[in-house]
Amino acid sequence: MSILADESTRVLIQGITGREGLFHTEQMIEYGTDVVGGVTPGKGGEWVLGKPVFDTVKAARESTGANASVIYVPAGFATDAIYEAVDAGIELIVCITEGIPVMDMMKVREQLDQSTSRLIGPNCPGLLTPGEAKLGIMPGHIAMPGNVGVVSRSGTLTYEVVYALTQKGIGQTTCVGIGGDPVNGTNFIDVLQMFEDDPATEQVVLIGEIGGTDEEKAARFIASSMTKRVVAFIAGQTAPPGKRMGHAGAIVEGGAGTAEDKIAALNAAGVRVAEHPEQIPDLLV
Amino acid sequence: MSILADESTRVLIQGITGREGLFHTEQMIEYGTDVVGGVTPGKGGEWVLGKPVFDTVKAARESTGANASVIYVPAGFATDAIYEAVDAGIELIVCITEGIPVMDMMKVREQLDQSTSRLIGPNCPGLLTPGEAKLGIMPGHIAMPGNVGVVSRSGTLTYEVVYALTQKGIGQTTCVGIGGDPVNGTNFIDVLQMFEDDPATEQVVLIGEIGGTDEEKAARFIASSMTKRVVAFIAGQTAPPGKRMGHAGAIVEGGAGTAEDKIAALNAAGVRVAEHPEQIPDLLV
Amino acid sequence: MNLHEYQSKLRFAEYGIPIPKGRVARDPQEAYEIAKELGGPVVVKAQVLTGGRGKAGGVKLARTPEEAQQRADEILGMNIKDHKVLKVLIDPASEIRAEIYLGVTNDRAARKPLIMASAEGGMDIEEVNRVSPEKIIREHIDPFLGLRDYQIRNLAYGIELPRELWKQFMQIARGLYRAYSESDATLAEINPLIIDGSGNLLAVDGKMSIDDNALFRQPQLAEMRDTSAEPTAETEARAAGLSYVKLDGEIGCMVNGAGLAMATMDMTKLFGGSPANFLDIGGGAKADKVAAALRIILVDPNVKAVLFNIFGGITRCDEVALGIIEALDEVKTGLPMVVRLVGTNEEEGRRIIDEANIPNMVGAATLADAARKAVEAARNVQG
Amino acid sequence: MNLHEYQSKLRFAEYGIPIPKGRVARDPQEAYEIAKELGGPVVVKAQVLTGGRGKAGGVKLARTPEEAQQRADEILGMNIKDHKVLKVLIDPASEIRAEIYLGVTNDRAARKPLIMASAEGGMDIEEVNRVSPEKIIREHIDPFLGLRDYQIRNLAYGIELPRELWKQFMQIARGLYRAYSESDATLAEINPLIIDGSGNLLAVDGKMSIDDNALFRQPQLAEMRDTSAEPTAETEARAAGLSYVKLDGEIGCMVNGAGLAMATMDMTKLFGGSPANFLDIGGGAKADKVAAALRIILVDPNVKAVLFNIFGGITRCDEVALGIIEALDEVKTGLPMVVRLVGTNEEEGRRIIDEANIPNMVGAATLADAARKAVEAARNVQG
Repeated sequence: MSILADESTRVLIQGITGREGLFHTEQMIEYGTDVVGGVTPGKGGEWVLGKPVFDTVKAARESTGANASVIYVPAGFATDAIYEAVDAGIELIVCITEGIPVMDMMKVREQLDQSTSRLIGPNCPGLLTPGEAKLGIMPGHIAMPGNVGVVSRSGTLTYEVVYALTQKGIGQTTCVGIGGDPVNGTNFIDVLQMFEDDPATEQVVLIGEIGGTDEEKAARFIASSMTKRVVAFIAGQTAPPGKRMGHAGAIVEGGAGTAEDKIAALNAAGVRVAEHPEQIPDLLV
Repeated sequence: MSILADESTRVLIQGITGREGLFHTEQMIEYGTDVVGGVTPGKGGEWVLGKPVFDTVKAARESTGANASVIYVPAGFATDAIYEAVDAGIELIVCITEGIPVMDMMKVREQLDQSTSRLIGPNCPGLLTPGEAKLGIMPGHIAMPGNVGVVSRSGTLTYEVVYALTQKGIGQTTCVGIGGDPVNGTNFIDVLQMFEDDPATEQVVLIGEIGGTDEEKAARFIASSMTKRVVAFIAGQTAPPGKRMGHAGAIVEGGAGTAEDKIAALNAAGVRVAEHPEQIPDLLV
Repeated sequence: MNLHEYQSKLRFAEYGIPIPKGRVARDPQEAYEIAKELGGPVVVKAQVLTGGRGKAGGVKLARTPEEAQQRADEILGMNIKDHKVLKVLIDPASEIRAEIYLGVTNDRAARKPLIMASAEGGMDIEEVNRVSPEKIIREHIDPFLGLRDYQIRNLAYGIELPRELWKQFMQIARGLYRAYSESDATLAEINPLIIDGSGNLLAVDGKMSIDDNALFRQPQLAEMRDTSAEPTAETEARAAGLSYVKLDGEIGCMVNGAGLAMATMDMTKLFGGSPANFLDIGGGAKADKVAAALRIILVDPNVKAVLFNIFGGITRCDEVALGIIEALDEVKTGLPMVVRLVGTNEEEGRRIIDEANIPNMVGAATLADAARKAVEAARNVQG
Repeated sequence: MNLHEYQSKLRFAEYGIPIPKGRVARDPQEAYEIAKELGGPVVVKAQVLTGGRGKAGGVKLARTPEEAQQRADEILGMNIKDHKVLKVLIDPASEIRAEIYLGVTNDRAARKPLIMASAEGGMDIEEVNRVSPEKIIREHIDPFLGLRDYQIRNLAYGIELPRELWKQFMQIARGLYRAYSESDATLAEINPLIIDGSGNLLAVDGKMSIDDNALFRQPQLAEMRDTSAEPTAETEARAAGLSYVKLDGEIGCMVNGAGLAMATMDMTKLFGGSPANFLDIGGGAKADKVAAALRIILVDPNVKAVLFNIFGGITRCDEVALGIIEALDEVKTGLPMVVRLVGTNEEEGRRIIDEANIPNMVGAATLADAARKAVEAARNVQG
């Protein structure tokens, strides 16, 4: 069992003929993901890596029955790609692209909330259900099937943690990178709820970092609504204070956002917080 | 019983100090409507017709517990007034103002659909629950309490019909003018459903006119979902064909929109259609 | 408010849509000069605010400047569906390899703008819609997001547009939607959008309708209104804030509210008469507005009787009554008049009419009564 | 990207917000001339991209041009929180009857822009928020609808703004939101917005931060970036597409990904060392980017050891390895280096490093191992 995606997920690649899209599609296929096709406007009818390319997501979905898509298109086109996937009724959209302006994402989010699609990202490594499917850019070989769910705001730090788990023989149900942008499609709480509901997930690892208040909110959620053990790590204890100008940010977020605050909130919720990523396996039972 | 509003409805007037607002507020109060206050930016703290004036709907709602509002502000400010009422959580908003651009109303409608507010209008006479409350500009004395629900796209034609009913001793539960603009807050079907659900309403009068396809849709709804008798009148049998340019309108609406089409659709749904407004009472049992 | 073809196309051009390099002529000589300047064959196109001009002979090909002059002479002054042709557009004639339809309008049922495209554009597009609606590709537009590029690609894909034209098509569709939304249009249509002899897209015909409610914030467009070809009465009515349409009957109608006005017209027909006009004085009409309305009605020589049907809501019967009296002071008429006043301040209104004691004016209690009296009175005048 | 006070205020002025008629001086003489031109007392304000300049003595009143010159001389060249003052703004001094706070920012929790106002503006606004948060009136803005007039009235009402200032306040708030949204800002703040001696509103201080992700479509704002007061390394890093912040420690860190970079820094601390910098080479970094990053790290004289921690996803370990080798060809160094490469193409990456056979470079398998080795190596260099 797993959350979000498994071996039956039929995956479309938006931007399949681009450099990154092509490279990672190959890796996804190699991993065993059921990639059913790709979309690159103007290249419909071509074939890439043995998969059909379509001009539009709508046409691709009609032909392939895709129910998930991974977006590798450049920032300037990424919001359009998200809207296109939503409009075509794709259930799970994973947006790898980084560099989308925050105002654009606020608008995307408003639209998403009225749709039946779920967006992971943007600016995220995607997700990985070990042994079943890889939607995004996480290196597949660092993970192994098991019963720990992983959710993270970071990219490469997620790999570090997953790798550390695997090294110690602790497998994962699903590893989810939700992305580090201020506004994204799916947050900690959404994923924690999915892990709570997933019978195969027995424990959860949460990887946060300084900034924002998502970890604090996650801590409150864990205290109120989770029965499963959660172990966490927060990056940024030695980071210099941000060069924030003006008062608005401080007013909105209060004093929160430091590693100390987040760790305190998590501890208060009964979450054990690791001192460094490689210590996480030791805190799991 | 009635739909939408009754003697317990606490009504706010947006634009209470304007010429039209003042005139009709006085009539509403005279009719017995529970007008609890008004809003005119910059005139908060004043009193008009014995009612307090507020600067904002939010402040007015907090002070008065209003759950409905009637908007009499000019077209250039009307959408802002609607958004303000929605934001303040007003449950029933009646917008009398005419002349709101259709693009603005399309946006209002998108927002409304995500809120818990109901909008009647714009460009409508409002609604009247005889003997209980009058939200808008319908002349009160032409109506009397009874068991017929009236819903209409027209303004003055509604009065004509209600007057004809009253003359024949046929009273009304509630008379609702939904307004004649291409995009409005509440349509025939919404109101028909309310009448169907209202135990006090025994029969319904529907007053339509040429243009659009709302009457055709209402006919389908009546056939599929209504148990109560509906009698209708459609204005515009002698109207000249519109000066529509281009083909887009014809493509979107097909051949529909004429009085003949609408009457045929209603007849097919078992609705008796009057030849003229004053004939309507004869068709009711 | 409708724009002429040439106005619509100039607007489109501002948004980067390619249009033919034509110009408008007001007389045959001007047509000759434009054709000469353009060189090669031209199309002479009547500029009228109505459809069906092609079938009425309002669009003609001319191979030489002389021929253009002659065609312009034939077309100028034509009467197409009651619209007099006062201007012709002289456009260079294009070789047409394919005719595409592309239009944006507001879909009131969906409460969203809708963009539509078809590979089978041209005059028979409505027939295409009837016979094979699947050949018209439709995309609803979120009014907040606007037209997105992927939607344009859905259209291009759906109409099987040759790949090499996608880029041009993207630019044209984006431009068309911007022209539509920034003009507060209710329609912006290119039909046909042709693939021309050089294999490029070209908007050879264009139509725009502007939302009258939005003209207050579109002053540049409001100024484009062409009243020269419109009946004087309609222009006057608009200036007075009235909604007026001339018809062929003999009963002049003055009513408040469009629905009631139509019902009143229907009623005259039901009693064997025929309405001379649609006239809605709107809500809250004051005396001066009523006076203007009466003046406009009485100008029509067909009118044999006048029917006032006022049901007061925002409009107050006393003000309407004062308006009628005032107007009759200025515009003397011996025609029979039937007045029905009901609703807000009706007693006061009736009192004003009664006290004025106008010999050729009678009151009526119901709409049926009023219509019957008006039809009878008109019949007596005619007889 | 943060804008200076004077840049923010000029931007605000473009949106109809009243600002003082001051100008920027780069030397005391210029300050003298501006003050003379303005006449009357002036404020000399350090233009630095950091907060707390007031408490640091970067804002001073001057009654005469001579005094302005002297104050400018004192402030120019000051070091405020590591920012050197290279410009001062000379603004006419205003009589202050009241200080209002007005700011727009994006509230990431609500995923919407948020506008806030308070009657108790000025330097202590954060304290106001802590002690009496109800004194800050907040309105969330729908990103599609934008700031609506009624919301501005809610603010004006909430802060009990005198009625006669509502109209000015409406214009200023509308302008501020437009400046915010049309600039792709993440912050647009007026603090204080004063009621001046003549009873009018005036924006005497202003701050804007621009979303770095949106600079590609804000070329005019991107050009406003002031790199003159910023460490050269940071400017260079940005030009190379790297994210770099100088710190005080001795372990130079090169990492892919911000989270991993912070975790790596935390790790050096945990093993008794201290990071010399934050450096994220981003996703998919190529050899030239890695080389630039290495060059930037080695320029810092405090660096005693370099720690490479690369976990390949989009970034490929082989390309990073090539980058390291290339950079070491250009920038010779005898400093100890610890390299850890894991993830995409890690074997190939390790092979490239091994084959290059660099004497002062060691590999590491885990992050803990890498950090421990780097801290030890740095300690040996220092010893």
